[in-house]
Order: sequence, then C-alpha cells, then structure tokens
Amino acid sequence: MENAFTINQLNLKYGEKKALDQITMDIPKNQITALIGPSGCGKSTLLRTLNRMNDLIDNVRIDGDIRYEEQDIFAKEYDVINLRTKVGMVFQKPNPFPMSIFDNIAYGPRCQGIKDRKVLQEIVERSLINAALYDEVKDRLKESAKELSGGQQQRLCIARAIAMEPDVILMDEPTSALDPIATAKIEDLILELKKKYTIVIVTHNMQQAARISDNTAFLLMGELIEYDKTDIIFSNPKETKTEEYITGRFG
Amino acid sequence: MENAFTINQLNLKYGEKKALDQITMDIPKNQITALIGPSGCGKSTLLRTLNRMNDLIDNVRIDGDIRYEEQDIFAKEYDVINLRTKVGMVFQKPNPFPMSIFDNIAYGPRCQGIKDRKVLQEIVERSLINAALYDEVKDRLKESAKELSGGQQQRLCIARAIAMEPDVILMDEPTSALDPIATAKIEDLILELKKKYTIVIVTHNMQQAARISDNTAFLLMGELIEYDKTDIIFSNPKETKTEEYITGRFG
Amino acid sequence: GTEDTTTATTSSFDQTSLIKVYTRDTTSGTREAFFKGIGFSDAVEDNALLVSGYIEVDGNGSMISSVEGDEYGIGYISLSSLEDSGLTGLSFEGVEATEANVLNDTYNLKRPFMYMTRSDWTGMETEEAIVEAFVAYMSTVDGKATIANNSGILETSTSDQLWDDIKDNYDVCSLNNENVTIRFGGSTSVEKIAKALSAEFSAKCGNFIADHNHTGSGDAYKRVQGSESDGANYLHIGFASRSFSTETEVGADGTYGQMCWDAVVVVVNADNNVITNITAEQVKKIYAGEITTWSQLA
Amino acid sequence: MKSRKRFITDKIYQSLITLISLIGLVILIAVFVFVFNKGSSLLSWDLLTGDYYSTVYDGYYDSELTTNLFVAPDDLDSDTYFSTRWGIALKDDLDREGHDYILIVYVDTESPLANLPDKNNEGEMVYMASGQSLDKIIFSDNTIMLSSKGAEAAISQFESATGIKDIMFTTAGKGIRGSLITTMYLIILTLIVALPIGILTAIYLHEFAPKNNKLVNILRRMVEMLTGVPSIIFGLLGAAVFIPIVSTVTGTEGGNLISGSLTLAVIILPVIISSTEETLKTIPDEYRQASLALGATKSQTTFKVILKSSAPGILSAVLLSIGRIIGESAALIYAIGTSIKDEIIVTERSTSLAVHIWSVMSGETPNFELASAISIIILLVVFVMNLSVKMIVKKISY
Amino acid sequence: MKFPIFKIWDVKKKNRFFDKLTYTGLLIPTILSASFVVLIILFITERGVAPFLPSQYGDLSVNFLRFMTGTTWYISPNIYGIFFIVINTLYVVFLSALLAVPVSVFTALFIAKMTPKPISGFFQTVVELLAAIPSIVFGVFGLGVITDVVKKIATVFGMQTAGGISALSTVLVLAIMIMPTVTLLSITAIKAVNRDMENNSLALGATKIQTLFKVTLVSAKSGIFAGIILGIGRALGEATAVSMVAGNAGTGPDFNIFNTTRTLTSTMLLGLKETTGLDYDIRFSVGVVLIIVIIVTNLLLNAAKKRIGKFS
Ligand SMILES: Nc1ncnc2c1ncn2[C@@H]1O[C@H](COP(=O)(O)OP(=O)(O)OP(=O)(O)O)[C@@H](O)[C@H]1O
Ligand SMILES: Nc1ncnc2c1ncn2[C@@H]1O[C@H](COP(=O)(O)OP(=O)(O)OP(=O)(O)O)[C@@H](O)[C@H]1O
Ligand SMILES: [Mg+2]
Ligand SMILES: [Mg+2]
Repeated sequence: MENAFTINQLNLKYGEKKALDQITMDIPKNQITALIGPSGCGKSTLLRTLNRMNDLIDNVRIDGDIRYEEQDIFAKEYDVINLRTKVGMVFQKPNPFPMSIFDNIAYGPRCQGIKDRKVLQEIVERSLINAALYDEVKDRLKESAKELSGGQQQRLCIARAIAMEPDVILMDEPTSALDPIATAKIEDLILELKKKYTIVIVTHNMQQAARISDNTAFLLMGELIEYDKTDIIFSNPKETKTEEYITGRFG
Repeated sequence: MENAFTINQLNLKYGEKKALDQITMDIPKNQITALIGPSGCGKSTLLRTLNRMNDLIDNVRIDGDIRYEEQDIFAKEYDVINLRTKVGMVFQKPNPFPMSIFDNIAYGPRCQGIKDRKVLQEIVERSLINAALYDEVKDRLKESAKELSGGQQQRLCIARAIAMEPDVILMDEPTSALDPIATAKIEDLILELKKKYTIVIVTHNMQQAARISDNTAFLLMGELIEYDKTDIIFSNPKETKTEEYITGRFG
Repeated sequence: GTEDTTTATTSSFDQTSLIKVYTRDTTSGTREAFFKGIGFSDAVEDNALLVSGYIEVDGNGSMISSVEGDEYGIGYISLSSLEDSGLTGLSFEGVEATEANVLNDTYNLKRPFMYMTRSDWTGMETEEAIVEAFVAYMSTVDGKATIANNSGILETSTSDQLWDDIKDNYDVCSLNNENVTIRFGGSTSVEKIAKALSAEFSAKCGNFIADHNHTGSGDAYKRVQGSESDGANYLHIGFASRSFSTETEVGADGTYGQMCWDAVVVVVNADNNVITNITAEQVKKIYAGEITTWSQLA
Repeated sequence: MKSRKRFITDKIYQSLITLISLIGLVILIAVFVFVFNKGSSLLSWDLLTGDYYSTVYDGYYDSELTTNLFVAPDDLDSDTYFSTRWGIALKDDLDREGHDYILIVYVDTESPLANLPDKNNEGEMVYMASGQSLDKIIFSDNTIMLSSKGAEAAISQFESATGIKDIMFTTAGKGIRGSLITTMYLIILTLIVALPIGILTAIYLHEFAPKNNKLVNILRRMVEMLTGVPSIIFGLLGAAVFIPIVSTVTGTEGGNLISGSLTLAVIILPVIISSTEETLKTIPDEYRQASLALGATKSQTTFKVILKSSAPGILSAVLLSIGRIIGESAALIYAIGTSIKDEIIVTERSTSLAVHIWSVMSGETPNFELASAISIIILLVVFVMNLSVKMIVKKISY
Repeated sequence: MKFPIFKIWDVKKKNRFFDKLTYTGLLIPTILSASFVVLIILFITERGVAPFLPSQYGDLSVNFLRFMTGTTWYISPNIYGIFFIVINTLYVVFLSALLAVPVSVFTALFIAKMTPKPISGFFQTVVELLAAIPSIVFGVFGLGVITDVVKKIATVFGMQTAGGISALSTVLVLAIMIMPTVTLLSITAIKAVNRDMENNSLALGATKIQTLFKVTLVSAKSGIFAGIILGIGRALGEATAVSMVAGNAGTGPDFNIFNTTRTLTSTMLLGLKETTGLDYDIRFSVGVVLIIVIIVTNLLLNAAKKRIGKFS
C-alpha cells in the first residue's frame, strides 16, 4: 500500500512548549485517517504540519522529517505553495471568503493564474457537484457565500478545497460547529471523497472516527500512543490509555 | 411534584417568522430538563423566553403564557430584573467580563447592592467551590478571567450564575465549545447542581441529554413534538419523528 | 451687541468697571502706528510695559469683533473699517478722525500704505512693463480715485494727470496681455485697495491676470526683493501697511513708494457713554495701566 | 424593597445620561443652527456657481446728451435714486463680502449708458445693465463719482453731468465656484496620493512586517507621531519642501493644487494608516489561513481576500479624510496660498473653501455671514459624501 | 477525473516573483510614511534652534533657560518666556477634556445604546458632519455665542471678563471641537462590545444601566481612551479657533478661568505672517516645544491606556 505521507521522528515546539514528541507514522493514500485524543494533545498541530500551515506561527521549531510523495517537505528548496495546492485543508469553523459563492470556489484556481471564464465555470460546477452542494446553490452562485447555512458553508469550503484538485484533504474537526443533519451530509461526502483523495481528519467525536475512518491515531500530550486500523483501535486497542479514552463516557 | 415553570399555549414570532408554535409544557423543580431538536427548531428561543431575555430583541411578539412560581411572567407589573436574578443563565460560548475572576463572580451580587467586602468574598468562594473551580483559581482571584482556559471560563460563568443564588439555571449548549475533558467536568457539575437548582439545558448532544437529564423535550420547527421522562424518550418514544431523530446515526 | 441693542444697554454701563485693553500683536503695523502716535514707542515691541490683563488680537477684524463684544473695552482699528464696525471712534487730542484731518496733519495717528516692486526682472520683461504702468496708474486721477474709493487717504491735486493723458507712454497696455500673470501680495490691510486697482487696471492694460496672495506686510519686501524673491511665492509687486524697515527691508532705489495714508482710530464699544475724545496722555496711561477704570475718565 | 430602590437609581442614571448627552447634542446642533442662521441669507445658486472676480467694463460717452427726460419705472423702492437725464436707477447695497457698493437697479433701454463705446477696444461696446455694480466715473469736467460716496450723491452728479470720460462698472462677482472646484480637486488628488501609500503602509505593518521587530516598531511610532503634529507645521513643511519640488517638476511657480494635495496627503496619512490597520485587525485570521491553505501566496491572500474584506473600513477612513481635507485651513494657507481663482489649473494657485473662509474672516472687516454661507456648503458637500460612502459600504459588504 | 490545467509553471513563477516583490515593495511606502515625521522634525528644529544660537543672532540670541522658564512673552528685543504658555496650554486642554469626555461618552452611549435606530442614525450623522467643520467656524461660533455666555456667567460670579474672551471660552470652544472626535470613536468602541457579554450581565439580573456602566463601558474603555487621546491631540494642536477667543495674555501662568490665556498654538499663529527675523524663528521654537508637549502627552496617555486596558 502506498503512502501519501511518511512522518519520521517529528518534534515540534511552540517556543518552549513541546507540542509534538517523536511522532512516527505513515499516512496511506486514498484512505481516511482519523486523529483523536483529548484537547490540547496536538492533533491540530500535527495536521497543520502536513501542509506546513505552522510556518505562519511565530516561534515554531520543528525537527524530524515528513515526506510527501517521497520528498522532504521541510527541505529548503521545497515549494510550500505547491505543497498547499496538493494538500488542501478544511477548518473547524466554516470560513468562506466574503465574496460570492462562485468567487469563493474560483479563488484557488484564479490564484494559479486561470482566467478563462469557461474553464472557471466548469471547475466551480464540478467542485460543487463533488461537494454535494450544487443542487442547493446552482441558482445563486452570484450571491454572497455568507448567506448560506453553516452546513452549506462547510461544504462550500470543501468544494473550495476540491477545486484545487488536491491529492490530500486535511480536515480539522470539520463538523464540530454543525448540527447533526449537516454533519450527516458532510460525513457522507467524506466517504464519497475517499475514492479520489487521501483524507486526514481530526475529530473529537469518537463515533465519527469509528464510522468513517480506515485508520485511527490516538495522541496524548504530543505523543502518538497508538496507531492502527480503526476497527482494531476501537475494538481491541493495545494500549490501556487508548482503551481508557475510547471507553470514556464521552461520545 | 412541583413545577418551576408552567408554559401554556406559547407562541413566539420574530417579525413574520414563527419560531415557537403552541408550546405547552411544565418544567418540574429540582430536575434537569433537556431541550433537543435539530438546529433552528427553537430550543434557544424557548430557553430565552423563560427569563425574558427575548425582550432585548426587536420585533419579537409573544402570546400565550408562562408562569414562574405561579406568577405570569409576562404580566405588566412583573419585575423582570427580579425574574432574572431567580432564573440564571449560562450561554454557549463562555464569555467572562473583562475583569478579574473575583469581580466577575461578585458582579451579580454587587448589582444587587451588596458592597460588604467580606460578604462578597464569601459569596465568591462558595460559588467557585460549588462550580468546582475553586482549587484551580484560588490563588489568582485578582487575575483577568480572560486568561482562563475555555472549560474554566465556562465553569466561571456557571459560578457567576450560582453567585446570584438562583432557583433555576438555564443552559444553552454549555459544553459545545469545550473539549471532552472539560465537558465531563461540566456534566459532573450539572448533576451536582441538580440537588439545589432546577436546570433547563439545551444540547445537540443526544448522549449528553440521555446521560444527565430527567426529562427531555423534542422540538421540531417550533413545535413541541414530544416531552417525557428522558428514559422513555430515548428507549420508547411515542412519535416516529422523535424516534427518527434519536436513532439517527448521530451521537 | 450691534447698533440695535445700544439703547437697551446704555444705562447699564458701569463706570466703575475696569477698562479692558485690546492691542494688536507686536508685529502689527497698526500697533506700531498707534503706539508711536500716542508717544509710547517703547510699547511697540514690549508687552511687559502694558497693563496686565491686556488682550492681544490677531488682526483688525478680531479687534473689531472683540471690542464689539466688550462694553468696557478699548482698542484701535484702521479708520477705513470704522464706519462698518459698529464701534465708536474717539477723537484724538480733540481732533476728529477724518480724511481731511489726516491730510492737514492735525490728526496724528496714521500710517502709510507702501508698495515695492521687484528690482530683478530678469526674464520677466512684459511683467516689468505692466508693473511700471501700474505704478504710474496709482498716481493718476483715475488711480487715486480708486484708492480713495477704497478708503485710502491721499491728496489730489489739479496737476494730476488722467490715465488717458499718459497711457501712450506705456505701449504694453495696448497689447493683449491675457496670458500674463502679475503677482500681487503683501499686507492684508492693503488687499482691498490693491484688488480694486488691479481689477480696473487690468481692463485698461490688455486684460492681464492679477493674482493676489496677501499674507502680511512682512512678506512684501521678502517676496519682491528679499529672501523669498526667487522662491515659490515670489511677487511682482508687494504692499506694506507700514514704512519699510530701514534696516532689514531696504529696497533698491525707485522700486518703492507710498500709495496713501491710513488713519488709526481709537475705538470703544458703542455702549460706552463715558468719552468721545481722548488725549495721547490718557491713552498712554490706559495702556500702561495707570488709568484702570472708566470712572477715572468720566 | 431593594428592587424598588434599584429601579429608582436606574431611572435617575438613565435620565442623567439622556440629559447630559442631550446637552451635548444640543450644543452641537447649536453650532449648526448658528451657522445656518448666519449664512442662509447669502446662500444662492449664484454664490455657488458665480465667478469670484467681477468682470470690469470700462466705457465712455462723449456725444451730445439728448435733452429727453427719462421716466422712472414705478416699481422703484424708496431707497433707490433715479436720474431723469441718464435714465438710470441706483441704490446702496452690500456685496457678498459685506462691502458697500452701488447697485445698478435699472437702466432704461434708451439710456445712453445701456450702450457705451468700450474705452479700451476701439469699435466695441459695453452694456450697462441692472444687477451690475457702478464703481467709478470721471465726468467730462474731471469731477469724479466714487461709489463710496453712495447712490444719492452719484445720481446728483449724474444730473449735472454732460459727458463721461471714463465709466467703470462691474458684474457682481464674489462667487465661490473656483474654491469649490479646487476643494474637489484637492479631495481627489489627495486621496490618489494618500490612499495607496496609507493602505500599503498599513498592510505592511499589519500583514507583512515581522512581529516584535524593533525597526518595525520604530517605523510604526514614527507614523503615529505624525498624528500629533499640528497642521500649521505641516503647512510650513509643504511650503519648504513640496512647493519647490512641484515647481521644479512642472515648471510652474509658487504654491499649487499639487503641492497642496501632497501636504494634505501627509496630514491624512496617519488617519488612513491607523483606520486601515484597525480594519485589518478585525478581519478574522480564518480568511488568511483558508487562502494560504489553497496555495495562494501571501500577496495574493492580502490583495485578493484581506484588502477586499477591509474595503468598508477603508471607505470610512476615506470619509474621515475627506472631512479633514475639506476642513483644513492652517496648513493650506502656506502649502497652496490664499489666491482665489475662477479658472482652476492643477499646476497653479487657487484655494479651497476653508481657506476662502479664512480670507473672509481675516480681512479688515470680518464677514461672519459669508463665512457661514461657505460653511453650509462645506457641510452639504460632507453630507453628500457621507451618505454616498455609507451607501457604497452597504453595497460592497458581503 | 482531473482538470487539465495545472501545468502553467510560468504563472507560478510569476506569482512567486510577485510575492517577493511585494515584501520589498511594501517597505517603500512604509518608510516613506515614516520619513515625513523626520522631515518635519528636522525642518522645524533647524529653524527652532536658531534663536538660541549666538552664531545666528549674535548678541540678540535668546537665552534658552529664560525661554524655558519665563513668564512673559516678548519683551523687545529678545526676551521670550514660554514656561507659562506651556502651563496654560495644558491647563486649558485638561479642562476641555474634563468637560468633553463625559459628555462625549454619554452621548456615545446614548446614540449607540439608548435610542432607536433612525434617531441614533440621525444624531450620528450630525456628529460626523461636525467633525468636518473647519475650525475657524468654531472660532466664529466661539466669538459669536460662547463669549457672550461666558460674559454672563462671569457677571453672575461678580467678575469682569474681556467681553467673554477668556480661558473659559477657550476651554468651551476646544471642548466642543473635540466632542465629535471623542464621540465617534466611543460609538465605534461601544458598538464593538460583544452582545453576548451584555446579555450575560442582563441575565445576571443587572439592569440595563448597570450593564452599560459596568460591562459595556468597561469593555469599550480601551477604544474610548483611544478617542480621548486623539481628541486631546487635536485640542493641543488647534490654532485658528483658539487664537480667536483666548485673548493671548502676555504673562502667566494664570489659573483663573475668567482671565485671558495664551496657548502654544495661538502664540505661533499670532502675527506669524507679518514678522521676520528672530521674532519669526522663535515661533518655530514654540513649534518644537509644542511637538514635544504633544509627544510626551501622547506617550503618557498611551501608557495610561495600556494600564486601563489590562483586562480586556
Ligand atoms: N500558536 C500556538 N502557540 C503556542 N502554543 C500553541 C499554539 N497552538 C497550539 N498550542 C499549544 O500546543 C498544544 C497542542 O495544541 P493543538 O491545537 O494541536 O491541540 P488539539 O489536539 O488540536 O486540541 P483541540 O482538540 O482543543 O483542538 C496545546 O497545548 C496548545 O496550547
Ligand atoms: N433574533 C432573531 N431574529 C429573527 N429570527 C431569529 C432570531 N433568533 C432566532 N431566529 C430564528 O428562529 C428560529 C429558532 O431559532 P433558535 O435560535 O431558537 O434555534 P435553535 O434550536 O436554538 O438552533 P441552534 O441549535 O442552531 O442553536 C430559527 O429559524 C432562527 O433563524
Ligand atoms: Mg484542534
Ligand atoms: Mg440555539
């Protein structure tokens, strides 16, 4: 099985505070990998490291390495912008730009220099269809994206990521701000997307992880406690800490 | 069994939009009543009506009546300020005032005209102890409340409500912005508080409702579909709509 | 209070009140003429000699509105603005402030209005010719009439020539000068006269453009021959409401002269019913703080 | 009991706030009322669109005066004087700047004055008409009529005159069109200069500059210090620096619209920088992250997302700046000068409405009325800008 | 299915290049903006220092110590004392802030929180318009209305003012002039306060007024203070209107509000255009002092603001 990412001995510090501690794991292609763990354990940090969004934070120091498609993403000459077009990201809170729905989705391609209106139209439509949003918004592509409901906004953000034709999509608690019905739609969508994309998802929701992911990694205080097939983690974890967390009263 | 609130034929409109439709229900004293339902069904609206926080929104029209301790809270001569001191409220997002921890909790009592430093000290300590926060903050009561973590801030808000010695505490998704560990603490706290207070809680989290509440009301599009003991709602609902919602794949 | 309120408040004038003394700032030509005229030359540039509590104002206009608002005030303004000011002008040493009395030298509070032209006209020959004609125009019957019409005080004589008589000496005026700009400036006190002159002379001299930028007497010399004469704000002709300083403002011979006189008149509020005449001695004592209440003058 | 006491204190405080704020508002509105009260009588379309300089007509009359007597029209006021020999009616009046002048009320169509040979252009004619102002006449006998002597004296001189060597009369003038146009130019030019510099500086300071960098902090401090500089000092800077620079570049001389705009641009720079920075602060980080995560470069993120979202905030900064530009006088007196013009050329002198007011107020006799009338126009301009900016903001904010 | 479009490497290179360009490109306007203050300071100190240099004015040069401590402005030929002017300026500005701040903050509260929308919109527009009125108009208003009022007030106290021209009139004119600025910034700050926080207070049984004072104002104080700082800056730098009603007293300091006063700006403005030589240059020295006063005041106020804003 091919890997999208190979993470090796990754350490990350925010100033003096250690946030990731010797993480070593592979993230397989075209599967859904879930990151779980209590708040502050480093899930988001790990996720953001994969497309180097941590670069934007001051005082971050990283060592160890991450290879994406065999290339060291921390290498000096490595093209971060390019990495980010290949590794898309969806955030916890839906954050459409204050523009029309169309412009939101066309944003990424436009940044890449695509100007042809027809091509853009095609990209936007296909992305919306793939994000299962097309039917709901097809008549109002010119309207502000801010007028959509929360769930629709989040699907819009996914469509926006898809429009870049990435290989990987990173998702940081994509449904935690949504109501159950919207959550269901997004989960369906994620399962659908898995056919084409590698997906890494952070979630607080144990059941969500169990429902949709192929592999699950459990982090605790910056350390990777256990990483395995999802059914093994949830039915038969090797570490007691994992078991304690999974069987905790939280859902 | 005594009731804290008796709601009768309550209708509420925001401008032309009907948000609550003929709600009739009793809320028993010293129990936890949960309001569940999909987003936009009117849970928050109903909750806010109980301490007349809806008064602050323009364009709200209410008919029907709500009795709190036998008195019509919509009556002209009814003292709203007094109602709000008896019926406290905790919001979804923790929002401490930009003051010290001490001042935050002393805020309500001070508004009531209590000035004696000793009395206030006592109130603050008791409230913090009851809100299970005392040990974590006892050494820094003078520091800004904004520096606490999210979960601590939410407990501070609960302590602030408790400081008023209310009879009822209304909570609108008090844990939805928190991580599981903080959530667990708050849930423990709510169960503890039940001994002294009547609690009405809005939640998206079915399992939370099941875990902590005595009664559960299921709302849909402004209507009260079903209202019963929590175990009945979750094990044996009468309405198919309730069942569909409860047994949805969400949790 | 303006004229219409006088009768109502006259009776309320309290003679025991302190006299409030108004003066222009130390750079003012009016101030210089005033203090010199009352024999208190030291006070021209020395505020310390003045009664404490004096009020310093920034122009003729402020002086008028200030004394207009203070029934116990005393100040001095240009005679030309007395009529419209709503203030009472006092006779000085028994002589009324009139044009005739200025010209016959019985009224001694006065100041000259001066002009000065450039001395270096390199590259501006047309402008030079026009300014030369303009200066000539100022002493014709026509020009003097206009100066007088705008409150300048000057003597006319039967020997004055008409512009018609001398215009043939100034060929430049028979040309079309619509593209020539002449830059006037200097004293704001002279602005009104200068504008009236330039407007009508332009009609008589090929419609040159008159550009007026009046910023103060100090700029007259500075911008025609002094430090700013080659700067951005240079002038072709500048005006001053005082004599040019014999030390710092020495213009080239023949480039400057007097246009007319302006009289300074001591003014009090219209409600003041105490005096109509004042002596140099009295004014000096008032400004020096030796006379402090109106009752001392009654 | 307690609740009752609280209710009462509450009401007391409430009335106190209302009272004090109403006092504040009343005072502010009183400024308005004062300005309108003083200025409205002078307000007219003519004032707004008229030339400042009056056109001077210079004519003469050397023919035999016909002995016909003219008849006064019957609608003349009592303070109007009529010459039966010349067929002209005059009256004393005040011009817009508050100076005395003689208003020509009526000129008989048959009057010789209605049709005079032009003194300076042979073969051409000048035409006296009502509404003009009569300035000066030199009669054939070298007696002189001066407008300062009043209409009555003028008429009596007319009655005994036989011919006119030189008669000068003018159009009304004193209009503020030139200053109004200059003000508009100043607004546009100033914003063209200051907006890009200000916005780019704000972007650099907020988006690109390294955090906690000493040098950046110093730059920021220096920009902030600009806010504290009194405008009169900016004016001196304009005169000493911008006027020479512009003069060298354009080859024109003296203060001009461009040097004025540059000076104003420096004045409003801190306003634009700080308001833009404030706006940038309110833009959620999520936009930046979302954009970067889509593979946009930082400059793309800044210019396509951040700048666009901050447009409403920047527009209000523009509004503030316009207010400042319109209201500024102290600096402009030095940086552009006080010459009032009718034809506006950007490389030449002319002056803004505020300086126009200053000139009106600092002359020998201050004229509150005209100053107030111009202020009303300023207020109207600001009001229109205010409304349009608010409308634009509504339109562009998603 | 893939879109056949991302092969445009040159575009990417162009983007990258443009990005680099932006970094350096943006530094230029920033340095330009910052440089003006240097230009100004150099320019006015160059002239402002001249009066003290024997090399420039020989025997006439002004004694710096006497300049800084003096209590009389201008005795010919070279005695200028600025000490009392600084004190008077600070005194007048302090009093005007004392008056303007509560009124402005209450007005802002009233507009932002206590009136229905159309009315508050109207009032806000009024305030916005006033912020754009040329200062000379406030001077005219001061001379036409305020001095009259002050004259009457003084009579009540048995004092005689110079037709109302006095420190008090100056204070009132300045207060009115800075009110729009302070009010507008306060409105912005008050409107920015999180509604949830206010609701929380109400839910705790606080009255609306208690909420406004204890929560809204407390949360907005940092923004309000920024407005006050701006207002005070404007008051310190205001020249035209002040010189019309201050009376320009020649000696001081004087704390009687019914007496005339003199501010740094009115000193600079007075006769600036008529004067030459030493008397001209000394006005730049006043300008230097004024800038220093403004900067120091600003620093102090900003430090105070930091302390006040501690909890927000
Ligand atoms: N920008 C930052 N600067 C300093 N410390 C940070 C920063 N971001 C995160 N941290 C710290 O690093 C640790 C890991 O944070 P991270 O956000 O990755 O946790 P998480 O597992 O995503 O938590 P959550 O479930 O609450 O989102 C935490 O202790 C956090 O406080
Ligand atoms: N201030 C308001 N003005 C107008 N409509 C409102 C307002 N607040 C709520 N509504 C509408 O009333 C309906 C009920 O809203 P409410 O906030 O009570 O729902 P909810 O059940 O609490 O939803 P959620 O789970 O998303 O919090 C919704 O359709 C909402 O859009
Ligand atoms: Mg996280
Ligand atoms: Mg809700």
